[in-house]
Amino acid sequence: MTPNDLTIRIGGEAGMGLESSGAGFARALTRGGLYTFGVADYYSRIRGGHNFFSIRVSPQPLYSHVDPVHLLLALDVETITRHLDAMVEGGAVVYDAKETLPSHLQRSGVNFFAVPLTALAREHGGSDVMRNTLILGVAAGLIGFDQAYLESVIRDNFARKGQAVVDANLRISELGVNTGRSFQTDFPFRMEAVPGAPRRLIVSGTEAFSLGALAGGCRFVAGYPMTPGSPVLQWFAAHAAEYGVVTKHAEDEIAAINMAIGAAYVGARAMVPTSGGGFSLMVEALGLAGMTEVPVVVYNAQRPGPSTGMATRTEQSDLLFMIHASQGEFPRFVLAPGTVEECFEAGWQSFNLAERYQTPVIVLSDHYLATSYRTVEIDALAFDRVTIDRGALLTREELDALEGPYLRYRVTPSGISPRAVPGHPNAVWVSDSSEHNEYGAGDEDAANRVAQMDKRARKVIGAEKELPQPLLYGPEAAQVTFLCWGSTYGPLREAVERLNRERPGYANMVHFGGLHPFPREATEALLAPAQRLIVVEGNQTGQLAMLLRCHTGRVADGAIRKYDGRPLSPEYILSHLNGKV
Amino acid sequence: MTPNDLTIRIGGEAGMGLESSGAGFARALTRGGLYTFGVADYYSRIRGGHNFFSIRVSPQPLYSHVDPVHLLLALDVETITRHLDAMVEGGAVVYDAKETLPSHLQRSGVNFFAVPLTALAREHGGSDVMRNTLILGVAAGLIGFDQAYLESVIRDNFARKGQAVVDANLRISELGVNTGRSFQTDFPFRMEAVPGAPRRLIVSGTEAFSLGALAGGCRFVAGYPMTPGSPVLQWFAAHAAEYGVVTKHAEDEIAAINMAIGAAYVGARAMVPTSGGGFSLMVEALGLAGMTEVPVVVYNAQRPGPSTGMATRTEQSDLLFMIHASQGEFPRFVLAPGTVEECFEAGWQSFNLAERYQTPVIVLSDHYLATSYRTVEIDALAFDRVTIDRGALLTREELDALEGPYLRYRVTPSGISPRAVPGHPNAVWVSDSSEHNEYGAGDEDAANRVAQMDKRARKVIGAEKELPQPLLYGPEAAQVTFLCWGSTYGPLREAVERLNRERPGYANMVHFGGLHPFPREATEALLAPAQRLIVVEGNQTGQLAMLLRCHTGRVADGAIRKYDGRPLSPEYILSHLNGKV
Amino acid sequence: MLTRKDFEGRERPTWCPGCGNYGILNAIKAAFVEHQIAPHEMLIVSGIGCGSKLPLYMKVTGYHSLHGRPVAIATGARLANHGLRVMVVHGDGDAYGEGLSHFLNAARRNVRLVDLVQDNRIYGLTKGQYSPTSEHGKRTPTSPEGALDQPVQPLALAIAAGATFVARGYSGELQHLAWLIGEALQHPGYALIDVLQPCVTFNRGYAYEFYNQRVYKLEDEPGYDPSNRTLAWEKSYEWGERIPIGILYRGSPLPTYEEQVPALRSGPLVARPLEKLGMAQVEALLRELR
Amino acid sequence: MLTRKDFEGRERPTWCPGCGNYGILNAIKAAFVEHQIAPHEMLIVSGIGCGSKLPLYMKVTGYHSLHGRPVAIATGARLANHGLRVMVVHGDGDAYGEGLSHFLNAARRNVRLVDLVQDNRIYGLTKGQYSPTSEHGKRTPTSPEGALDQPVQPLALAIAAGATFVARGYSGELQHLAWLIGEALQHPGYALIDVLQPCVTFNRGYAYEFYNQRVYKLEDEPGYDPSNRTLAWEKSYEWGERIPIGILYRGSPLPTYEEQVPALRSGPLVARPLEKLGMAQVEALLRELR
Ligand SMILES: Cc1ncc(C[n+]2csc(CCOP(=O)(O)OP(=O)(O)O)c2C)c(N)n1
Ligand SMILES: Cc1ncc(C[n+]2csc(CCOP(=O)(O)OP(=O)(O)O)c2C)c(N)n1
Ligand code: SF4
Ligand code: SF4
Ligand SMILES: [Mg+2]
Ligand SMILES: [Mg+2]
Repeated sequence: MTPNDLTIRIGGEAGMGLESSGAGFARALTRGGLYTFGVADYYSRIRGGHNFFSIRVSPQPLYSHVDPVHLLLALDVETITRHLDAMVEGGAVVYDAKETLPSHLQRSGVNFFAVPLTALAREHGGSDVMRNTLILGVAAGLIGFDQAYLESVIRDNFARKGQAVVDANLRISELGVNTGRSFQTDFPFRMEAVPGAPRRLIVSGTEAFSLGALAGGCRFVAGYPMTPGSPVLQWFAAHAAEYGVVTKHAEDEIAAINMAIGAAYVGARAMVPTSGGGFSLMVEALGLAGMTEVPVVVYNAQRPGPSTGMATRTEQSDLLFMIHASQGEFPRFVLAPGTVEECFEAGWQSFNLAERYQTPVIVLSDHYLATSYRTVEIDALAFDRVTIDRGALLTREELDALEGPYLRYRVTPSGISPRAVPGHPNAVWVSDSSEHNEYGAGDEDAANRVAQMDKRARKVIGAEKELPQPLLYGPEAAQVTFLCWGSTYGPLREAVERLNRERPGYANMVHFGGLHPFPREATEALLAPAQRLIVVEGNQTGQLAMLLRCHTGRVADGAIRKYDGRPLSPEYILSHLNGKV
Repeated sequence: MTPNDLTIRIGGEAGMGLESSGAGFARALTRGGLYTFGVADYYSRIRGGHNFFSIRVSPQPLYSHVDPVHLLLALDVETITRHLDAMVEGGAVVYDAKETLPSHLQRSGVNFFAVPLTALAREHGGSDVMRNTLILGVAAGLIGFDQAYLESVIRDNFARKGQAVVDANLRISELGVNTGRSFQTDFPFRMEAVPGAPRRLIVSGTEAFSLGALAGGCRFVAGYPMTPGSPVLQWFAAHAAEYGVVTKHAEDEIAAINMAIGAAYVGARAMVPTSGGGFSLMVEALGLAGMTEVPVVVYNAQRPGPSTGMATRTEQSDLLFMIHASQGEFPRFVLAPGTVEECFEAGWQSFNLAERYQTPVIVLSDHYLATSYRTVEIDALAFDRVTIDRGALLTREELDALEGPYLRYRVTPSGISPRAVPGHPNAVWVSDSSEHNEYGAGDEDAANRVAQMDKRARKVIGAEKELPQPLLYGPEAAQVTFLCWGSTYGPLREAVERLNRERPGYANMVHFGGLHPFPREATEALLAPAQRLIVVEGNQTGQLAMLLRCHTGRVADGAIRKYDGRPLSPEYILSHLNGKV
Repeated sequence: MLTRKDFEGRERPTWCPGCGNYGILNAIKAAFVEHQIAPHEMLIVSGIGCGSKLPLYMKVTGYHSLHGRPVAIATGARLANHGLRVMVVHGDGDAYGEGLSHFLNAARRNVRLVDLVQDNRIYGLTKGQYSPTSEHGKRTPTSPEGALDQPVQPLALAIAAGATFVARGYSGELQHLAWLIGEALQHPGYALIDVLQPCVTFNRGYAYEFYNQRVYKLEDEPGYDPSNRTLAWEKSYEWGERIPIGILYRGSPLPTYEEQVPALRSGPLVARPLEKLGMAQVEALLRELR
Repeated sequence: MLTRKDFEGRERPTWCPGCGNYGILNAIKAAFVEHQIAPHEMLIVSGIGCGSKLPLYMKVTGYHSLHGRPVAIATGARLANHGLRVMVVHGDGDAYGEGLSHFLNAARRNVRLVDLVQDNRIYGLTKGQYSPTSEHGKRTPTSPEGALDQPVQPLALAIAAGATFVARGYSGELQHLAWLIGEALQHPGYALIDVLQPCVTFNRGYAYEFYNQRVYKLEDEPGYDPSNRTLAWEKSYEWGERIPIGILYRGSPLPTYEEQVPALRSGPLVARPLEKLGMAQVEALLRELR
């Protein structure tokens, strides 16, 4: 932890608006030319329960949050109780002067700055949320961050509440900054703005995926609210009128996916965002899409299960469920982006895969990836690389020229049958969810069954090459090779960096961003030189480790797993590695 | 194929009542001291489409149907068209004299006996179903089977339709027998009754499983009609009043499993019978049972998928789906009985497992196993071995003596927490489908989460030993070792026998009747001496082969798979083996 | 000029001889001819059941989908292409059992669908279990002691759910049924037609003889005013010696769901070319992230 | 003699200050005291949502189950132990959205349940999306341009589904609500209580001020006859300047589902010892297989 890399944490009760204040502060830091990584931690309740938002900030790009905290902004005493242990030497706690801290909440090496938060907020307008503005001002003052960026964000964020609110917040922010500055002598860490830095973006996994999907032509989104999947539904709802998208908050998840299938059947690029429990209700229809070869994209932002589990926390425990969900056997793709960049790509690539292979595509995210914010370069969301490839979708002209009856499920060498959508006189057919013949009509003949099963299976022979490939990060050869998938990329990447900083060439890692069909050959090639394999994943049973053994025969030498609802962190990985190596 | 082993096939259109007639004939043969194996083949329609019922009969016990046919009872010409190729040399076709057979339907080495089926049926009472009675009489006459047994079945089966119907059928049956006898010189195969044989049973997988479940204390069955699962619901409905069982045909499968969970929560042994598509809708609630530790038994009689698939046919393609269904991770058991004897055992054992481990148990059957009839010894359904073990279920006395607050989810070394059911003043608690603490109340604390996850996972450490163990059939050492699961047992067993008859000691097989938690140690021990492994299963992707590699590292040397909706047969296995060895 | 022949399917129905579904199939074809709707202008989404096989037995664009879900699929299809006519055809088990919630939601949303329910008051394809509309006490394989549920009242429920076109047809009255289908097709919004459909194999008590003696047409009923919702609601309970068929309720049309969606004002979703975002759009989107 | 204290839970509610659920919690406790129902004699099955956390905040046997499924679970519980009282407590999204079909089926089955719906006309726990009872045009995160669905009419639907006890309560009228719960508990069969529940955080338009000015009690309404089904059905649509609370419909009781199940005549299922089959039973069963 260099002084060039700070973590600021703001904590308090649910209902205090911590997340949006914290995200606003991260935005200000980003505008100030710094890189941030912001992550929220909250309970599944509307009020009460301890919530916090951590912002890591550095002049260098960041891929993960970290555990140690430099500056704790405590809106209540509970925050101090919970996070004092995480504070670094020389760190500081800012708290409300109205509280008297019990002695066990003091800690040598940590400074305590009392600020009359509630009193000042009342004085300046009354709204409790102004304490957030105030305390974040204090933070800016403490680290020596240019308050102009803070002010610009305040202006943007409070604009729709009117000039009076903006002004009040600006005033209290300034008060905070000055207060913070006055404490600087007792706080060794600084993080100044980088004035000439290029403009950057601050973006969450939810936003990145939604943007990718929109860019990729997603025009129909149906869902039912469920944390942390529904923010994608809500993102699309907010952009629907402007970008010509139909969104539907349906009566339940079953309706949502069936609506999406109906929309896709008639030719729209359609998606359902959900979380594991909602996905469970979509399982039957997933098979319908597989059988009738309807391209549909399912976005599952995982949260800890089983059942209701922990609604506002994170886990990576739905992988094998995604691969095997629904009765019978049919091809599907499972993607698991690891960064916001990859979320964006998964957004558009999933639709190309779905339409080219005429089969469902599942994008697995999780609460951590979906809700954390990261500062990235302006071109990180690569809009210019987006393509829209609708595969063997017959154009109007091709349909005009069609002779003879249209065979929706023609048996072809590739397994892919030219696809029409309803509405053309030359392509009038019925798709049957029962095993069907080339016309689409139910047919129980044994040879036909095998022909259609083989046709569908054939579609994905070799198609794992179309998925994001397993990526090696770090030196080609290393003593330890870590494996991970999805959102574990960031924390593990940082752990690998730190290991190599201490012992150059010690560790590398392979990240899976596409897991089904399993990229066997690429994996075998990447892992051939690996000496010691350790699989790091956010679940209890080791789902990637199982896939690895099943498809390559490699048995991992160790595992680092986490399933307490909190994301993996570099420190967690390193401390568990030491327990293992 | 010895003359001691005949297959008689009756074929015609849907709606002709073939299945019940065929089953009746198999019952008569059983009463006559013979062993039978009866299997139906029909379309998912109420009328039309070609249906047939095959009865294999022998003085020796049988475990499977076979492909070759000795005697074809053709109620229509289509039957001859479809099955002529399956006829053995010397076989015979009985058909309706009103038809003129086209020349391509003649075959040397096969005799054709014309009988005025329709004409005689009309003469004797008019009902078309009487053609079935007549033609089965012809069959009895041809093979020299004592008509008294046929008559006893006719009396039982038609009794509720009144004496007139019984008499008419008896008359026409006798006519058939006499006609059959008159053809005997042109038909070389005989199958006489074994008069002094012990009484035996003729039983389907559906019946065996239902009986086992009832014997095991199943008192609540909720379901929604779906072939081939609902026959279990209907069996229970028919026996409900007599045996004190509540059955509920619910509004959908979601309601069905949630009702069962509600019933189990208050202390009843509860089950949901379904098929894959219905199971897909139960996935969310399965996780609820896992999380809240409610014992519930799910019976899935598989049919070909994906989606509606082939409603009246067979497949073994839901295995991995069963193991991974529902978001998050929780313990469960998956059983896959292979014979009616094992169906019976799975019936009661599943409830003991569910209650002892307080977790859902899935019993996987399939259309073939559920609907085929087999003659077994009178004690094959081992009622005397049934036990009812409710596990750590607190008795009234134990609850009376309880001190302090009741901890429904107490963290114990075994992971099993003493369970109460609602209704006692000393055990008042709320079970939460969110992660909960020992009281059952939602709790998001990280340490609590891990404690409860580990507690649940701990329940099944070593519990694979409680499952039906993988069973070796055949010599200890062999050149080829086959692996299979579920209903493939019968056909594969016969294939192994035949191989060893030709080349003694050539083949053996291992059958899995319990697949999750995977019996790793037992499998490794059994397979250690195996030279060449071939996995035989009724699916496309090789699901057992995947499990095998994943859990033991063993890669099968070959695979024999079938997914055309028809069951594996000994001949299919042998011919595909020759293609492979 | 379209004729019956234009709707001839490739396959012959496999329904039992005498099944009420033949009449429904013929009525649908007749309505399409009458209203000159070509096979490719119509999407029939069906569920799973005997009756749901209907689109396979005529020439039409169709989707033989999942048990209980055709209404949701049809809703999605309409929202993505409201230039296409969409009809749902399914059994009573499909519509009022597994699919009950979708049916009521389509009604309150007023998605423009003709929802034709083949109400044989039994599960046909799975061989005769009682259905949501089976009468109390009905003995079937899942209710050998008699069904204990009171039957669903689909017409009353549809009205309570907000449907503005609620009708009952009878497959033994082909012309009348064809007329009803035509009216429903012209109704701007969700239209339910519950069709009394004899299942001659599994529900012999409700065969043609039963209905022929009882059904009467509301159009012939002096003074019956289908625009009176309370009257319609009461009428929907009439079942016994007299069974009404015809349009029970026709409320003043409400805007359809599709009409109200901002993104659909400029035409069907699928009619717009699927293009990459423009520079200005990308700029605007990125601005939100700064 | 049970008192309020006997229902004190281990945990304090985490609802927002001012949330209507506090009133409902208090009314439930008051009703249990009034009718002397001990915590172990009642099973409260709840769904998922803010309000569904209720059983966790009092002393009672409970099951905080799945979103939309508590009615099905409660039905199973009643069928397996009709010696136990069973109540369902859940939100409007749970009851009329995800769980719509189970609600209507419980009504037509007449399972003896008190079904209390915390109708805040919004999804609380997931932070303010529109719910099945939200008004047309409501702007929320999933309907930024205004909701396009017409709201579900739960009372009308319950009546149409065959419920014989249909009531509306208001969490701001604690004593009245407690009385309603008591009446519902005594009703032999399915009883719906839709409770107007202010969500002070996500649905400020329907706060106490809104309801306090509008609600009136049907009991005080001269001439209102809750046994008249048509009247009740019409009344269920009244919503505006005046909003009725009280018992809208109380039909003559029908036999409960549980009463009609042959296997339950001799007492609750779980009360019978779970024993192996006797020799004679085995013999009888094997006879079917010969
Ligand atoms: C999810 C699911 N559950 C059950 C089934 C089995 N199933 C097929 S058709 C049917 C009911 C048929 O009844 P109905 O909808 O009234 O149609 P009918 O056959 O009477 O025309 C059922 C339960 C299924 N295909 N899918
Ligand atoms: C299957 C499923 N879908 C979605 C969710 C997410 N979810 C939790 S509560 C809720 C809705 C809450 O609304 P309501 O039922 O009205 O209860 P309230 O919070 O308003 O009391 C939803 C959609 C879930 N838990 N399970
Ligand atoms: S079973 Fe009934 S509904 Fe099905 S085809 Fe036959 S008559 Fe028609
Ligand atoms: S969000 Fe609304 S319903 Fe939920 S606790 Fe707060 S006020 Fe109550
Ligand atoms: Mg029906
Ligand atoms: Mg609500």
